[in-house]
Amino acid sequence: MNHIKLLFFATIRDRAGTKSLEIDIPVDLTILGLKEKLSTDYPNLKDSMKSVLITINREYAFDDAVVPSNAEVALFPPVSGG
Amino acid sequence: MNHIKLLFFATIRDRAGTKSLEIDIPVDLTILGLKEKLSTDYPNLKDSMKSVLITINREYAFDDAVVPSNAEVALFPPVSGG
Amino acid sequence: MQPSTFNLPTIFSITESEIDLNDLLAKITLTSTGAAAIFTGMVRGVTSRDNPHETEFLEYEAYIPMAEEKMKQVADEIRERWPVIEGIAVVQRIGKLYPKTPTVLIACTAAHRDTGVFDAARYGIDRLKEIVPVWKKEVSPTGEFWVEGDYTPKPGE
Amino acid sequence: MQPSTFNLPTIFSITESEIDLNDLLAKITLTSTGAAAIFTGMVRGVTSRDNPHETEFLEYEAYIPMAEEKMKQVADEIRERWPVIEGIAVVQRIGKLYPKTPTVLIACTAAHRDTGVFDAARYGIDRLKEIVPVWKKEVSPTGEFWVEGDYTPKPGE
Repeated sequence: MNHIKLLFFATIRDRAGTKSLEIDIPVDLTILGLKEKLSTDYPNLKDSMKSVLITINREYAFDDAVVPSNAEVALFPPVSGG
Repeated sequence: MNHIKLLFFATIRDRAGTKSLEIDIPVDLTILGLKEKLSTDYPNLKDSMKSVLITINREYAFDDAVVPSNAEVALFPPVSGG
Repeated sequence: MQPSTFNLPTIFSITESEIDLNDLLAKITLTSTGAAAIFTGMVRGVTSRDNPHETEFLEYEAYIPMAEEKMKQVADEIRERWPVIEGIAVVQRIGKLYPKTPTVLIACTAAHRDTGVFDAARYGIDRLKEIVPVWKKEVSPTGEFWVEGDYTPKPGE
Repeated sequence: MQPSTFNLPTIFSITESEIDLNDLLAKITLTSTGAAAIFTGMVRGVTSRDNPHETEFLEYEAYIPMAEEKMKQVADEIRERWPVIEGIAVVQRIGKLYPKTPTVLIACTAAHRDTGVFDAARYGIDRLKEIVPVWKKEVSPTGEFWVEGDYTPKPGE
């Protein structure tokens, strides 16, 4: 298993009910797999997984990216700064 | 005769050697006529009359405009602010 | 004689403090600088377009370390597209911000104004609103809601 | 709901004092304002383009009452072309000004940034350099000369 840190922002944080979480994931789990796992483990997050943006170590990551060990993975809605 | 006030700026002022001048001009003198008069009366200004900008009462004025009595007439080179 | 990118000032920050335009402009002005284009965004108390509403305040949050990295990326993209740009400042203020308060600033300087300096600033604010991880929650007399953007970054962004 | 021109802030001035961007921006920010585009020009100590040279300082002078009327005209022209513009500031500093000093500012505000607010500011500085009676004399280590513009206003301008 790989240990990773999850960070939640904006609407996703509201639904997760927490700012961050440390979890263990299978080696070679992809972003797509992570989304499926989170939808199962945290049903509140399921609806958010469609439009969520995900970053691995502060770079945007996409469905087929593999999540490395000790990664900082952030989940958030499309940005709205300015 | 009409009494008018002349104002000089930038290069034109340097050549005129003064910031302002009060003069009398014939009634119905045009801007073109004024340029000719100044070229004659103040030879230092002659070369400047080709590219000079002239305003009457703070509005740009052109060769065939008649200079009214008590006008404030300014003479200056193309502007270079900013 | 284009100054080398080596020592050109690039400022990027997420801050809870007031945005000081005078100070930021001075920091990105070189001896060779003759023009600056600056964009600032402010909190609107009254919005008329699209979904008309009133705003009591906005609450901004950021994924700070990533936001600063992405601001640096926006600056790099500006320099790639407009190599004549001399200084760049990208600042996002976060926290609870009331109407009329400047919330964001993008400023670009160059030797002359006809060098793309306006386009560079415009590009900067557009990109910031696409890729820099900052969000705002609107609080109005009738409730609160998160504003969501509509851009999905592509791989490599 | 476009605010009426009646009480929209328009600032225009010739000044010998420092240009305070923070203050000017605050003065042209309305409750409905969400975006500002600001241009500033600075004295270059080193110029590379066209006629490369160094500048010790610039000495600005203005035909003050006319300059203020023409700045008002520039603002009116902006409002005619971009009716969504909310506030406008046009400021020219005069006197002896050293490299890196902001000498001129044009700022336009609007509800949103995609309303032409950048183009309006660009138009404003271009017009100021055409019709507002201000001149500058360059003083360099090797001598001094008046900078001359190249625009001849047309009747009605």
